Amino acid sequence: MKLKDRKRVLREMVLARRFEERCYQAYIERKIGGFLHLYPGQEACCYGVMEAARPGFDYVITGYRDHVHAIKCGADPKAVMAELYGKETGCSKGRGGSMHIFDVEHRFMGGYALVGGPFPLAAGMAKAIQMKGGDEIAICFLGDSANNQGSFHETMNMAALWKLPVLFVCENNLYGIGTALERSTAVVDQYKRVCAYGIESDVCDGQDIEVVLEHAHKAVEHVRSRKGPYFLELKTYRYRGHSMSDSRGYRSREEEEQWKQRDPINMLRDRMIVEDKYTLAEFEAMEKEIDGYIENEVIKFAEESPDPKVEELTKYVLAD
Amino acid sequence: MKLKDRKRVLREMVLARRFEERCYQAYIERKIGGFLHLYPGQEACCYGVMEAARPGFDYVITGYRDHVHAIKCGADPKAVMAELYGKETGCSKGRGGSMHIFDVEHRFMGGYALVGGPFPLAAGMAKAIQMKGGDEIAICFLGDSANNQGSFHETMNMAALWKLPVLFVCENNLYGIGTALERSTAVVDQYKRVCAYGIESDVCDGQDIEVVLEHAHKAVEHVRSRKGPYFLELKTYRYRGHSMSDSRGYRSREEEEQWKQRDPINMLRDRMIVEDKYTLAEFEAMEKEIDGYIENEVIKFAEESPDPKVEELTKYVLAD
Amino acid sequence: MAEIMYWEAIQRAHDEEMARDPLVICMGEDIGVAGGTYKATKGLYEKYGPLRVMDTPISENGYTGLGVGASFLGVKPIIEIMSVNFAWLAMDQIFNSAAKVRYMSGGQLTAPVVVRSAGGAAHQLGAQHSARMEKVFMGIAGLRVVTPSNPKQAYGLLKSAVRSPDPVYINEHELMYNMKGEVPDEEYFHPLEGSEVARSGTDVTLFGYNISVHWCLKAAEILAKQYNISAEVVDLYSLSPLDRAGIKKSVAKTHKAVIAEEDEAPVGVGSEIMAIINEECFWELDAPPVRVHSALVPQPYAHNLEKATIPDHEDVVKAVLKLFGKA
Amino acid sequence: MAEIMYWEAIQRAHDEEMARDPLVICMGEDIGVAGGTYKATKGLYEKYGPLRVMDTPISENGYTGLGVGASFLGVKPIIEIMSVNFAWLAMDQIFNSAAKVRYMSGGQLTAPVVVRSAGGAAHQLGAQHSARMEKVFMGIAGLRVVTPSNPKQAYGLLKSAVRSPDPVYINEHELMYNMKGEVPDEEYFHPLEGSEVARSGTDVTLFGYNISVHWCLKAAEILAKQYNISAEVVDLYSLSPLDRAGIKKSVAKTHKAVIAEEDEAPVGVGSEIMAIINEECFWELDAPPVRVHSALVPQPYAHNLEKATIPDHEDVVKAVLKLFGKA
Ligand SMILES: Cc1ncc(C[n+]2csc(CCOP(=O)(O)OP(=O)(O)O)c2C)c(N)n1
Ligand SMILES: Cc1ncc(C[n+]2csc(CCOP(=O)(O)OP(=O)(O)O)c2C)c(N)n1
Ligand SMILES: [Mg+2]
Ligand SMILES: [Mg+2]
Repeated sequence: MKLKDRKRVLREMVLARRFEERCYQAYIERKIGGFLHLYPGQEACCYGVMEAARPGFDYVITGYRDHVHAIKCGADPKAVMAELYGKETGCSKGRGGSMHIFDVEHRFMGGYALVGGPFPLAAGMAKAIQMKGGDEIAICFLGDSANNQGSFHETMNMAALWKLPVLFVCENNLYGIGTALERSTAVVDQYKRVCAYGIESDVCDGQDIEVVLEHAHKAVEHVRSRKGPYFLELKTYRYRGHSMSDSRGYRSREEEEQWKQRDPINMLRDRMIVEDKYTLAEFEAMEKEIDGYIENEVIKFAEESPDPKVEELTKYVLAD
Repeated sequence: MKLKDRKRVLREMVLARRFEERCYQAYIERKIGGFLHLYPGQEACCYGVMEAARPGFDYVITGYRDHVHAIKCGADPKAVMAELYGKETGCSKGRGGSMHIFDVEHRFMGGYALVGGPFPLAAGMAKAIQMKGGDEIAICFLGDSANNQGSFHETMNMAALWKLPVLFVCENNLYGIGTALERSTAVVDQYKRVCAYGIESDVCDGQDIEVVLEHAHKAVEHVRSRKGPYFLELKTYRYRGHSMSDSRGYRSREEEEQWKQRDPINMLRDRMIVEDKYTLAEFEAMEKEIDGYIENEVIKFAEESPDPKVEELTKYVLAD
Repeated sequence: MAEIMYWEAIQRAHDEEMARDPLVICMGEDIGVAGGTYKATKGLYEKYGPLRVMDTPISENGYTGLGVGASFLGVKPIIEIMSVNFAWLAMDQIFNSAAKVRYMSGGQLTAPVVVRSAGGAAHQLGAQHSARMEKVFMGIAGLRVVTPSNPKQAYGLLKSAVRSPDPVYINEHELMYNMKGEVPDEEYFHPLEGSEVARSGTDVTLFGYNISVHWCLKAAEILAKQYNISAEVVDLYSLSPLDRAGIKKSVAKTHKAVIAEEDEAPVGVGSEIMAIINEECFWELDAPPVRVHSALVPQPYAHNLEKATIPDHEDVVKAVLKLFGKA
Repeated sequence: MAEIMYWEAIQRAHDEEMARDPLVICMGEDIGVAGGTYKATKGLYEKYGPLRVMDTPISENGYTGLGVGASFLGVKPIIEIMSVNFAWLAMDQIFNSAAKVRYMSGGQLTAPVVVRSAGGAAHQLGAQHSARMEKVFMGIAGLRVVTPSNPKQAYGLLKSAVRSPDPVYINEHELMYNMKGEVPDEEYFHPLEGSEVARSGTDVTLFGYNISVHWCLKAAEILAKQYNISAEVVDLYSLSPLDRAGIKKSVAKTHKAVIAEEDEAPVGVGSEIMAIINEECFWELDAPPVRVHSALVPQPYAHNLEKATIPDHEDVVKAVLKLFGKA
C-alpha cells in the first residue's frame, strides 16, 4: 500500500477499535442494551477486503458483529452510536440496535442476528445485480461457525450454479461463541469446504491488512469480472468475549496473548515506523484525536439525540 | 455372487418390480390414493446395498420411494400393499400411506415425505447405536436432488465430526421430479460433495447389482468397523414418472430406452443365463409364480382387509 | 369475462406482471421446464427464460432467502413453495428476514417478495403433505396474508401482491387449482385488505376463507332451502390483517356466527375470529360463536379417516342447526 | 424445600435424569464446555462427558433431527434451542418428524424428545431475538407444550417431560432464569396436563402462563388492595393440551376473564383461550373476555419502544378496571 493509504487505513482501523472500546464502556454504563458483539482484533478483515472493493458502491451484508462494517461502507459513526443508544437519529432509527445496523444509502444492507441468515440474502442481492447489469458485487462477511448452517450449503450451491457475483468472506476467529471450531466442524479449513460447489476459494492471514488486501484484490477481481462467486477465508481472532456476558473460559489467556502479538493495528503501525518513517508520536496523537472525536462528537450526538416517539411505535411495520 | 444368491436376489428384484407395477395398476383403479413413487429401474441399488448389509438388523430409513426398501428389510408385501390400500392391516395401520411405510420390527424405520428429512434422523439412529454399543449400522437411502437441502450439509458435518456409524446411499437417478440434476446442482458428482466433511465416499454403476454389492461391501465394512460415516453414490434411473401425474416431458424417450438397455433385472438374468446355465423358461416361470403370489395373496389380502375404524381416528396421536 | 381455472388465473397474473416489468421473476422447484406442479407457471419458462423463471434446487430456506435478498434491490420475486408443508423450512427467512427488515432498518429496506404456496389436505396425501399453515403466517408482524377462494381472487390478489411494497404470503389450496370461475378480461387488482360478503343473509354469519368459503356457500343454500335459515357468508380473503370492521358488521346484523376452517382448531383462524367477535361485538351475540374445524390429528392416509378429519358443508350445516336448537 | 433459581431447577432436573438413565443425553449450542447460555446445563459436561452432553454445530434443523432419530432407538435427548427465534429453523423436524411419526407409523415408532427453548423479550434484544413462539407449537397434533412459571414447575415439568413417551416442547423465558423459588428436595414430577390456581379469587379470572402469571399475580394484589376486586389467577402451565375444564371452572365462578400473554395477539394463546371460554361457558360470562398482549410489531430495540410493546401487570390492572367500568 502507498503511505497515503496506509495512513488513512491505519486511522480508520484505530477509529474502529476505539469506537468499539467506547461501546464496551457505554454498555457497562447501561447506555447500550441488548447483545453487543465487538470487533477488536478482526479489523484487518473488514478493512482489507473493503479496500479491495468499493465501499458505498458494492453491496455489503453481515451478521450481528456489524458496526465496523457499516462504518467502513460509509455510515456515520455518530448515527451508528446513536443506534446503539436506541435513538431516533440512529442509522436504523433506534429500531434495530447493535445487531441491526443498516445504512442502505451506503449500500450497507444490514446486520442480521440469525446465524447463517445473510448467506442467501447476499446471493439474492447478487442475483439482482446480475439482472440489473452494472458493475457492483455483493459481499457477505460471516463467521466460521456460521458455515455449519444449512443455509451455507444451499447458498453456495445456488451461487455457483447461477454464477452469482457474490464474495463470501469468512472471518475465521476460531470460535462460535464458546465452542472451538474443531469441536463443531469436521473440516476446519473453511476455504476447503466449498470444494463441494466448485467455488474458487482462498485463505490467508487475517491480521496483516496488506496480506488481506492482496488476496482480496484477487477475490474481488474474480467476482467483479463475473467469473462467479468466490470464498475467502481470513484467519483472525476476536479479543473480547462473544457478546458482553462471556468470561472466555473456553480459551486460554496465553492463546489470547499470542494473537495480540499480531494485532492488526500494531502490525501496520510498526511496519510504517520501519518502512515509512512513521512515528509512535504521530500514532499517539492520532489516537488522541480520535478519542476526542468519539467523545465530543459521536458520544455527544448519541447522548443528546431524542428517543423515538412512542406514538410512532408501529411505523415501519408495513409500508404506509 | 454365488448362484444360490443370484437366484434369490433375482427373485427378490422381480418381486419388487412386479409389486411396483401392480401398485401402478391399483392406483389407476383408484385403490391407492395420495402420491405414489415407484421404484422400477432402481432395484439394484436397494438390493445391492442391503445384500452387503444385514436386513432386519441394520436400521434403514429413506424417503417417499420406500416400498421396496421396506420389503427388503423384511416387511411382508401383503402388509405393504394393505398400507397402500389404506387398510387397518397395513404395516402403518393405514395411517401412513405410500410415503410412510414403517416396519420397526424389521428395523425399517420409515419412509418420510420431506426431502432431506431422513438425513439427520439417520445420523440420530447412528448416534443411538454408538451409545448403546452393538454391531448395527444405520443406512439412509436418499435421492440425488435431496442433497441440496441444508439438512444434508448439517448432517454430513455432524456425522463426520462425531464419527457416527451411518451409511448414506445416494440413488442418483439424474432427476429431482422434473428438474435434471445439472440444472439444480453445481457439482453433479454427488460423491465428490462430501469432500467438505472429510467423509469417505465412492461411486459406481447402480444398475449392475454385483457391482453395487462389491462397492457396498466396502462401504458397509467401513461403517460397521466404526471408521466413521460413508457416502456411496449409485448411478441409476427411474423408469416411471416421479409420481403418478408426470408425463416426463423433461427427458427424452431415447434416454429412457438407453437406460432400459441396462435394466438391473435383465442384466443379472442374462449373466446367469450365460454363466450359470439359467434359462429364460425358469425366469418366466418365476415371474408367473410371483404374479400369482401378488394377485392371489398380496392384492387379495389388501382388498379383503378392513378399513381402519373411524372411532380410532385419534389413536396414535399421543401415547395412551 | 372469461371462465378460467384457478391455476390459469394465477398463471395469467404471473404472465402479465412479468411482461410489464422485467424485474418481476418467479422461482421455485419445478416451476420452469416442468411448468409447475399445479401449472401456475406454465409456459413462462419458454417465454421469459431461465434467468427470470428459476428452477431452484430443493433448498426452501435458501431460495426463499435469495428471493428476499433480490427484493432488497428492487427485484420482485414470486416465490412458489410447492407445498406449504415445506414452508417450515423457509420460515426463518420469511419470519426473521422478510417480515422484519423494514422495521429493524427503520424503514430503509423492504422485502416486497410474494410467497405462494399450496396448502390443505388434498386426496390422501398423508401426514407430511396435508398441513394448513395459514395460522402460522398470520401471527407475524410485517407480513400480509391473503388467501383466494376463487379464480378472480387468485388473479387479482396475486396482481396486487406483486405491486405491494410489503411481503405478501398467498395461501392457495391444492384442491382448488382446477376450480373454474369468472375473471375480468381487463386487468384487475383485488384489495389486499378487507373481506367480501359472498352471500347476503340475516340469521347467522358463516365465516370462511379459501376452500371453506365453498362449504359455507353450499351450507347456506341447504339452510335456506331445507331449514328456512338465512345465512350470510363472509369471505375472509385477507387473513392478515383480518377485517375487524367487516366481521363486526355482519355479526351485528345476524347475531350469530359460525367459523369454518380446514385446519385443526388450536390457535387457529377460528379462534382469532372468535376473539375479534368477542372484542368487537360481544353484546350483539345471541349465542356463542361456533368453530368448525379438523380433528387434532396428523392427517391420516386412509380415505375414511381422512374424510373423518376434514370438515365440509355438512358440518357447517350441523353447526348452524345446533346453534338454532334444531339438532 | 430449598430456594433455588429457575436455571438451577432446570439444571437439577437434567442432572438427576442423566444420573438415572445413561440414555438421557442433552444437546445444543454451547451447552457443554461453555455450560449453556442460561446455565441450564452447567457442570454436566464435566460430569457426563461429550458423548452425552453434546455441543452441537450451529445447525438447528440438523441436530434437532438427529435428536429425533436417536429417540427412535430409545435415547432420550433433551435438546436446547438457545433462543426460540432459532426454532423456526428446526420446525421441520419438530413438526414433520417428531410430532407425526407415531401417528404415521401406526403407533410403531415414537419420538420422545424434549425440546427446550428460551423465548420472550428480554432486554432490548431486538427484532430477531425477542420472539414468542409458543403459539406456533400449540397448534401441532402429536406435540405436548408446557411452560413453567417458576422454579418448581421448571424442575418438575422437565422431569416429567423426560419420562414422557411423547415429544414435549418446553417454553422457558429469558427473563426468568434467575428467578428464585422453592423446589421440593425430594424428586418431584409435575403433571404435563392441567392448570393451577395460583391465587384464588371470586370477581374475575386472570389467565396467565410463564412470565405473564407474575403480571397477573401482581395485578391481583393491586386489585385487591386498591380496588377491592378479588381476582383469581390461573396458571396455564400446559399450553397443549389446554385445560378446558380448569378454564371453565374458574370462569364459571368469576364470570369475567382477562388473558395476559406477552405475544402479539393474532392467533395467539389469548385467542384460543377466548375461544375455549366461548365454547365451554359462554353463558356464564358477565362481559366479554379481554386479551392483554403486545403490539403487532417486530420487537423494537429502543428501550422506550420496547417497553411500549410489552405488557405488564399495569396493563392487566387496567384491563380489569375497564371490565369493571372503573376506567
Ligand atoms: C440461527 C442462530 N443460531 C444460533 C445463534 C446464536 N449465536 C449467535 S452468534 C453464534 C456463534 C457464531 O459464530 P461465528 O459464525 O464463528 O461468528 P463470530 O461470532 O465468531 O464472528 C451463535 C451460536 C444465532 N444467533 N442464530
Ligand atoms: C422439503 C421438500 N421439498 C420439496 C419436496 C417435493 N419433492 C418431492 S420429491 C422431490 C424430488 C427429489 O428428488 P431426488 O432427491 O433426486 O429423489 P428421487 O425422487 O429422484 O428419488 C421434490 C422436489 C418435498 N417432498 N419436500
Ligand atoms: Mg467465529
Ligand atoms: Mg433423483
